[in-house]
Amino acid sequence: MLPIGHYLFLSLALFIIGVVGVVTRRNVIVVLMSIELILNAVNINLVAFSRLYGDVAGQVFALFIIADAAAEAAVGLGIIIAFFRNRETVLADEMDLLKW
Amino acid sequence: MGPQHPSTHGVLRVKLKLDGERVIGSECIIGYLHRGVEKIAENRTYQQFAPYVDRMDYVAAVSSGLGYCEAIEKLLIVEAPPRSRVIRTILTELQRIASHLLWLGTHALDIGALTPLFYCFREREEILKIFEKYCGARLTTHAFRIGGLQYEAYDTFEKDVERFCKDFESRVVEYEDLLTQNRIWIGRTKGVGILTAADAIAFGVTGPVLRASGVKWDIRKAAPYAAYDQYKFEIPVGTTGDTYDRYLVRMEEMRQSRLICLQAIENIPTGPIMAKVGKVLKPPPGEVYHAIEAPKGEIGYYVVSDGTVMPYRVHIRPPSFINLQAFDRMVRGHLVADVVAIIGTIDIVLGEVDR
Amino acid sequence: MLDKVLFYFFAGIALASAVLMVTRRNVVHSAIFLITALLATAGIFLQLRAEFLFIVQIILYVGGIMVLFVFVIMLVNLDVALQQIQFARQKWVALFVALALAGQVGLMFWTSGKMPGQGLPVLTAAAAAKLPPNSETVARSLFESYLLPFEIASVLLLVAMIGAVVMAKKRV
Amino acid sequence: MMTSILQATIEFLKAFWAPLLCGVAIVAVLPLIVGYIVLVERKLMADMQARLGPMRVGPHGLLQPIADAVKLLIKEDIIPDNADKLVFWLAPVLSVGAALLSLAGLAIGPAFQIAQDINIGILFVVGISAMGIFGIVLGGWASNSHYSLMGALRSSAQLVSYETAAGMALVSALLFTGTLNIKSIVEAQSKEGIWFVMLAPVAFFTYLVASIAETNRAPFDLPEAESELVAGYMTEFSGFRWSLYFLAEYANMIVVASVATTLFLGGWLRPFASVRWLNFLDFVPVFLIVAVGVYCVQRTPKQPTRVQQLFMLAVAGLCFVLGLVLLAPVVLPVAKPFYAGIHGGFWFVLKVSLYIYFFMWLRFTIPRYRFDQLMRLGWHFLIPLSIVNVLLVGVALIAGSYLNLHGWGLLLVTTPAAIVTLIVAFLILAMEKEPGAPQDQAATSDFYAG
Repeated sequence: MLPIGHYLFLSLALFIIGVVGVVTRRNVIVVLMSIELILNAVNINLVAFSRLYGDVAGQVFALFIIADAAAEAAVGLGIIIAFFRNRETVLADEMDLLKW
Repeated sequence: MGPQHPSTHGVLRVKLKLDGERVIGSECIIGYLHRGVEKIAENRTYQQFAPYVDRMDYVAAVSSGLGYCEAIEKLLIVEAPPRSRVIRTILTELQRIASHLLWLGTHALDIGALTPLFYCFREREEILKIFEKYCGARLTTHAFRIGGLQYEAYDTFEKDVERFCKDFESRVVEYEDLLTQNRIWIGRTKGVGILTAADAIAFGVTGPVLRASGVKWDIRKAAPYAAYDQYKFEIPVGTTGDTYDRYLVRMEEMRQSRLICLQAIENIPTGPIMAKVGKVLKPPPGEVYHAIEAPKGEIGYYVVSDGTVMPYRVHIRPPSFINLQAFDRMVRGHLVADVVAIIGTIDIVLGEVDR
Repeated sequence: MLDKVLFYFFAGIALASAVLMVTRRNVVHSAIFLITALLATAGIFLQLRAEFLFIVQIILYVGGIMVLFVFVIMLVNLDVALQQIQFARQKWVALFVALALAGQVGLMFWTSGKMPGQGLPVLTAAAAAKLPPNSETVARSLFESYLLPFEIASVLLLVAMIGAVVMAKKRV
Repeated sequence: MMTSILQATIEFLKAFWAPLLCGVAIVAVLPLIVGYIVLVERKLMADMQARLGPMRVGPHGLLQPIADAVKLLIKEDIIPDNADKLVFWLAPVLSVGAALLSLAGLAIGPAFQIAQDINIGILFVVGISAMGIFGIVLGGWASNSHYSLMGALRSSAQLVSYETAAGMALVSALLFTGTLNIKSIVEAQSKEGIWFVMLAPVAFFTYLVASIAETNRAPFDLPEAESELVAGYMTEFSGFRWSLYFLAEYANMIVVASVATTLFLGGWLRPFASVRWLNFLDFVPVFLIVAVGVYCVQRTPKQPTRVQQLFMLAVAGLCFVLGLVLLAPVVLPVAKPFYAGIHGGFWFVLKVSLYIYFFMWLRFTIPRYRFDQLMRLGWHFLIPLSIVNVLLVGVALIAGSYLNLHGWGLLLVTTPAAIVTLIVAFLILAMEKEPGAPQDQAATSDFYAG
């Protein structure tokens, strides 16, 4: 089918775009979305290798990563809502006080 | 909710103060349909003003006409002949059923049930046919004259009314099957828009809204007019005064009106239909207040005459306008979806509110 | 032959929408592009004969998490956020991080002496037919060899649910 | 170079001509089917409300859907100012795409399945139709009017919460089949000789209620029929865009109905398929179609104009031909192999239309839920009920396997499970009653307030 390198390159590219997104964007929601993208890049690698060695463990682990991403998104968005209700802003720069 | 809102019956603007979904306060802005009827009355003769009365509560035109004519008769100290009084009672009771049918249809539609609307309008059509055969008009009938009736009852009048009353009983059962036991209907109406008896009296609310709160007050029993003293009928009374009770009270009232019509048809006395009233009416100077039980509540006429052909002052006490004042109390603490149900349950007609 | 076409198609979409997601000013647009990126990765899972993961990705990731994201974007009124500048000035930091990562992977390939092209051929299309049905194998291994992680994942989800509820409760 | 591409495309086409053909058929035929479902709905509604419904276009309004479609295409679609162009265009496309795509996974007869037996069948259909939520949310957002945004949020909240209930109900049915592949689900039902609606009645009930809520219909159609939200997320869309949403809603209805039929009502199986002496049931489809034909013929003289009479005769002719087609496999030995395909198709379509009839019937009779009641029903009642049901059905299955019961025997075990679930349901309902009067009398009784 396809040499595994293709999948590696694809997941690397997605991973880099995710990291760039996390670093450059000020809006916390977009940062969270970029983290989702990074997790997705990891998943591609896992599934590619699980198909390479024919062992399904990779896919099971990818399943766990998706579950974890769901948990992380839920709590992250909960924090954003709570923060937005108090400070009316969603930008990372203005979250500079530990306690207000 | 703007004036041309689909669910406010006519042009009523309601400003709601919301906390999220809950209503904290409300303010009704009216006057979009104000035509200055009472000012016009001051330069119209007594007979000329009669058609204006129908245009106020266009849904129950016959009963507002009856109120006006009886008030002027009281002023003229003239007694309408027994035959016209009985026919007047029959027509007013039919109008009460028609008005309640329209209320039930639109109220159910607001809450989401599509079918009752068409069933109610099918029955209402029968009643309007009878009105048309009797006095030519369906809605703003101007059926009565001061001192009696203009037209003799057409020959199949008794048979039509009897046929209508006969199959109306099964129809009411039909509506009851659709709605009364319906869990969703109960869910949407039970405990919604509660008006306690004390509040009801304090707001001066009358009609089915008052009776649903548990106050047994109906002018047809308290001060019988036309031919109501000759017939036996009871006054349905609610307990908690919520939307569900008002629904039950109005359904029961429709049944009672049907009984009155049946009793009235048996013996319509023969005799003249018009009392001795001159072409030009010059009532002696003085004032009179006469109230009757319209479908929406107590409609009162306060007429002051200064001996000339035209009344000095005519003031009309519209039941919808006063029932509307209780709206704010009922809507407090409810959700936006209930506001629609509450507007429906007070059964207001904007023509009457704004005059 | 078909696999190559499919792979390049999905990979192209994934990369394009990922780039667009990061660069868009309007958060709703970037959310939509993230959805397309996720769908493209789901396509790649399908191309790798991992149907169960394909459908889990669609139901859970796109149907669940992204709905949550779009909900929160709607709740957070965006007209205020749009005016503010969206991009931090750390453009150079980002570039440096990206170069470092690319260099690292390049190093890995260079030392192992195998260019990505010569990697082991993964699977011929014909062989795919006799593959055991994917969802059964995933389920069997999930409940046999990975039962404990499965339970821990469910506890994790429970904790996350409680946390989100407490966090978003109206502190009135 | 060119030849290899050409050769690749031919090979691609050869391998996948069947699904492509079905796909084109779905996209072309579906709007027509949806149009006629809408006509049937309006006629039914009229009939229940003592009126006639659309009669003007074509005999008995039969051409009404075509007139509607043309009207919608010609109507000028307005885009609200400073609305988000990209999202405004994307939202309806997304929601229709999700609905049509999930139709691909369904199997009408044993032969007609577009995506040939993918082994995550039912999950594929449910997953893709869950994508429809984005169409609604983004549609509400794009038309940036406050009301439609609120409507969109409400309807997607409703969709998300009822999806869990529907998912759980499906899980308890899947316990019986063991696989997700649609074709093997129906085969499992024919092997067991009993439909799963009998084995897991509570699951069927929860799925029924959840699917009504999921397609925004009947008592749960709050988001677009709410009095002050006017038309919910659809308000700003007009013309063709609006008809896309409309198409998506009805396609979703078909999807939900066919999932229920495949899983609970035995897909394309004839009722009591495996019972030998009930074989005369095979003639029922023919009888039904011929009856419709006779009715049309009997009605033709009453038609006012010549053209309408001809039209009615044509419809009657069509029914008779269809009757023949249905009769052939049962009678002629030579057409035996087609039996499963044609009859299966007929039974499947019959069950789906009965399911949709129930949707319509509900819509006309009962009033609408308020939003908080709707959510309370979803979270407090349906989801716990379906979870408990999954538990109990699992326990019943284990007990069944110990006593190695099969087919009708399983009923011995599953009925007590259903009864226990119902007891739990009443418990939940009873618990619901105590907490306080629904409307707290917040206002103090000061007469001159506000």
